[in-house]
Amino acid sequence: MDGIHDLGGKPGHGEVVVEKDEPAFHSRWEAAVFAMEAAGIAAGVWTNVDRFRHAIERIDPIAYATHGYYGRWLGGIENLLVEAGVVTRESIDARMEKMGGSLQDLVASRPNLVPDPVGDEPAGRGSSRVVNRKPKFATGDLVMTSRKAKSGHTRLPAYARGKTGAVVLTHDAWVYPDSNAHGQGEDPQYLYTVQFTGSELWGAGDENIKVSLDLFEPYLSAVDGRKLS
Amino acid sequence: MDGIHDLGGKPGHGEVVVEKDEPAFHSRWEAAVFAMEAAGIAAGVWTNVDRFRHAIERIDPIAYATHGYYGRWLGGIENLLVEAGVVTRESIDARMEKMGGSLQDLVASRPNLVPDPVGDEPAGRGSSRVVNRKPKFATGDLVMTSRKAKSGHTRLPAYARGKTGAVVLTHDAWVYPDSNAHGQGEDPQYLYTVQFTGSELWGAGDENIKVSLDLFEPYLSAVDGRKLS
Amino acid sequence: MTDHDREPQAIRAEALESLLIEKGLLTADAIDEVIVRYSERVGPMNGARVVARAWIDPDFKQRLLEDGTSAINEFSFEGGRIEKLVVVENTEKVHNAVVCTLCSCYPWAVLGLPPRWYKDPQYRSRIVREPRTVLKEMGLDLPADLEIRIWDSSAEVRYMVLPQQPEHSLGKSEQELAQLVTRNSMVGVESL
Amino acid sequence: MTDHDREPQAIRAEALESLLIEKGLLTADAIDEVIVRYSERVGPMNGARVVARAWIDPDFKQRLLEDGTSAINEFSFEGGRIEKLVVVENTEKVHNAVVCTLCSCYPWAVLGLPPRWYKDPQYRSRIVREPRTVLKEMGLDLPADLEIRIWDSSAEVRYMVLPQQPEHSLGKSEQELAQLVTRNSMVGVESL
Repeated sequence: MDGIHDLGGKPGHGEVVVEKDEPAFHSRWEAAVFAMEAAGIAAGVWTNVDRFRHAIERIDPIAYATHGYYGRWLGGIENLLVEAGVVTRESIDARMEKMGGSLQDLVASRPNLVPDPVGDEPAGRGSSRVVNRKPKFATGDLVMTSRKAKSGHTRLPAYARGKTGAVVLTHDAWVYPDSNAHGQGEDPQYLYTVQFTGSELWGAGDENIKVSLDLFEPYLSAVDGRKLS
Repeated sequence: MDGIHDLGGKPGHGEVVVEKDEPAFHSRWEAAVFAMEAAGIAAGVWTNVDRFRHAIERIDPIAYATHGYYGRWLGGIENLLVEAGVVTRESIDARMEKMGGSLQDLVASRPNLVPDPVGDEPAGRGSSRVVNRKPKFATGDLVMTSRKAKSGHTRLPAYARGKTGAVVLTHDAWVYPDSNAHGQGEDPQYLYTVQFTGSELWGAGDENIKVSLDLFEPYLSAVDGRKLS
Repeated sequence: MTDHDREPQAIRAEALESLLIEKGLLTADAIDEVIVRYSERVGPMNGARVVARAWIDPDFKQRLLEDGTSAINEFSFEGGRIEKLVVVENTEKVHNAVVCTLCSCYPWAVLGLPPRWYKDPQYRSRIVREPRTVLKEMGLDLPADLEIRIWDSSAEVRYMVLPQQPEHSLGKSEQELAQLVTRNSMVGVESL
Repeated sequence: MTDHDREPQAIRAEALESLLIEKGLLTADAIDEVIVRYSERVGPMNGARVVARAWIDPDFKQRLLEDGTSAINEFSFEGGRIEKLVVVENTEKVHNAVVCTLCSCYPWAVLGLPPRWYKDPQYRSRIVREPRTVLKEMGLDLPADLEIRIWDSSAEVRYMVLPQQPEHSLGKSEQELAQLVTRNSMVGVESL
């Protein structure tokens, strides 16, 4: 999804701000949001991390940019809880007003009116799965990434679309986020770490920069069967 | 530039909020910012609208999303005034604090340390220019837009990159924003209104939607010399 | 006009204003003039006059659709100069709407300053992707077989929509008709 | 821990917390447990122990670089499970740094919760495009001929940097060495 979360290479964000002696949580509510995520998983409200990540991507873009990390989580959790029918938007609004909050404040969540199907239970622990086919690529292969923008969840960032790189690490088949996030099944796919030169990604510039990403097989196509020189 | 200003088709922005009986300006400061733009042009601080638009695109992305239209203008104007050496960032900061403002507030401007060259005076009024060559395309021609993301100012939005459309209107040669915004000359280019189907831009969907954009000749390449059927 | 004292951009704008006034680059009069011009003299009433004349004068309408820039010179409008105006006509088969996804280009000389929603991310992001839904949310529910054409103002060409004349208004005078024409109908988010 | 009472997200979080507690989906104890776990038990000290051992034990270092996931099982760390850990080694010729541009993936089990800057737009947007400049701004000025490798954690693989051992620390004990290793050096934005 070409959302505001897809930040790689986006201009204008200024200098990194480092906080001295940063605590694990800045306020109790941040820890509460952290605990809600685990509680939602434990209660079976959301069944996988891909669905959770996509729920965060779907919050209001201005809230994404301004509410901080746990504010973004809160928006994602609210999306999932409302879509699952565990709480209603109205009940949160009412409770918030009772506690002195103002509904003029930007609310991050944007629950879908027609939520994605819940999907099956995970077929195993973690993301790695055994599949009955061989990987298409091997270490050293040159590959080209897909040019296509997807409207749903994906782990191919915009900055790495339509680019040529080399496979530097191979992995097992893993649950495919593009399917799993939408309750359309795990559809496991082989995963590769693909390395790109900075100039391939950003045009001429510093030749001494490499960027690698972990990319699923469906994102990749072979480049004339060539190997990395 | 793949900045936050390039909003076409970006997800998650929610319903349009219409204000009833909206005044021309909501506060005096909005009109003051409006007047500053004209004053800057009159004083020769910025010489063209392309430079001004790019100055707005270069402000802090979070400010872009949250400071409103005149807040964005203010950031762009501050970029240009500081880059031209008319005022310093420090003098604005000092004045703002004296007037009760807090420097904790997000400041929108992001002046370039090495500003673009000022460029020549405009070669004429407005944007239209006479050039000594013929246009490459005519009404009815099918054209494909460039796939390339530019790092500077451009008027080809991301959603219309790498798409095929038909020329529906032709125009004179106009000052080329991609060059003019950076003080690299007017480099006039023929302009075309190109119409795309919704499904070409967004994938299968409503077949009864057409979107057209005004695109400069360098953004376009011929599609096998084919004409619109 | 209320003062939003808490907007940090307000204070920064005032700080910059006072510096520019000291430098002789800006005057308080210039600011007042902007307010008066766009509150009173330049606004959608200019576009409404154009539309009303097109409704009653078929020759003018033809000139307007063929070359909007020249046609509006038959009026003497003040305000932002329009390099090229293209007027697009709503019909039984086609509905038009205008946007500028990259910034907020708008035909100031005929419609005045754009409303806030035209400049906000919601309209700019969505009208090119899901125009039927956005128009419906804004109160304009168009039949599925009506073609929607969105004009994204990405260079100096400016677009104005010529709305369909409502049947109940047939026979009215040009001046009366102009009263009926709303700004939103000339942007294409309303029918009359 | 201060309470940022004015953050609207704080009040909304508290509203949702109270609703979930009423529904039996959340307990105040679970929240306290999260605070204690990540403030006291899970943090960058885990990663520092891994680095210190790699510095003094060449066989462990080899196992770590070949299969980080198995190698850290030789410790018994609590906290977020790591599906696959890849440890990348800084050398005289290569400097590594880690990011997650799409969200904020981070190796919790070895480094604890990520710092705010790792999750903010500044680092996520810029480190893949202009790493040398960003690292310099953060205090790490690398020679132009040193290759920089950025690892964008876009699936469940997690990355940790094995920093170079500082010369002055040769001969120290594993425990002493672990004290020297900072979180930032294991993300790759600091040298030791």
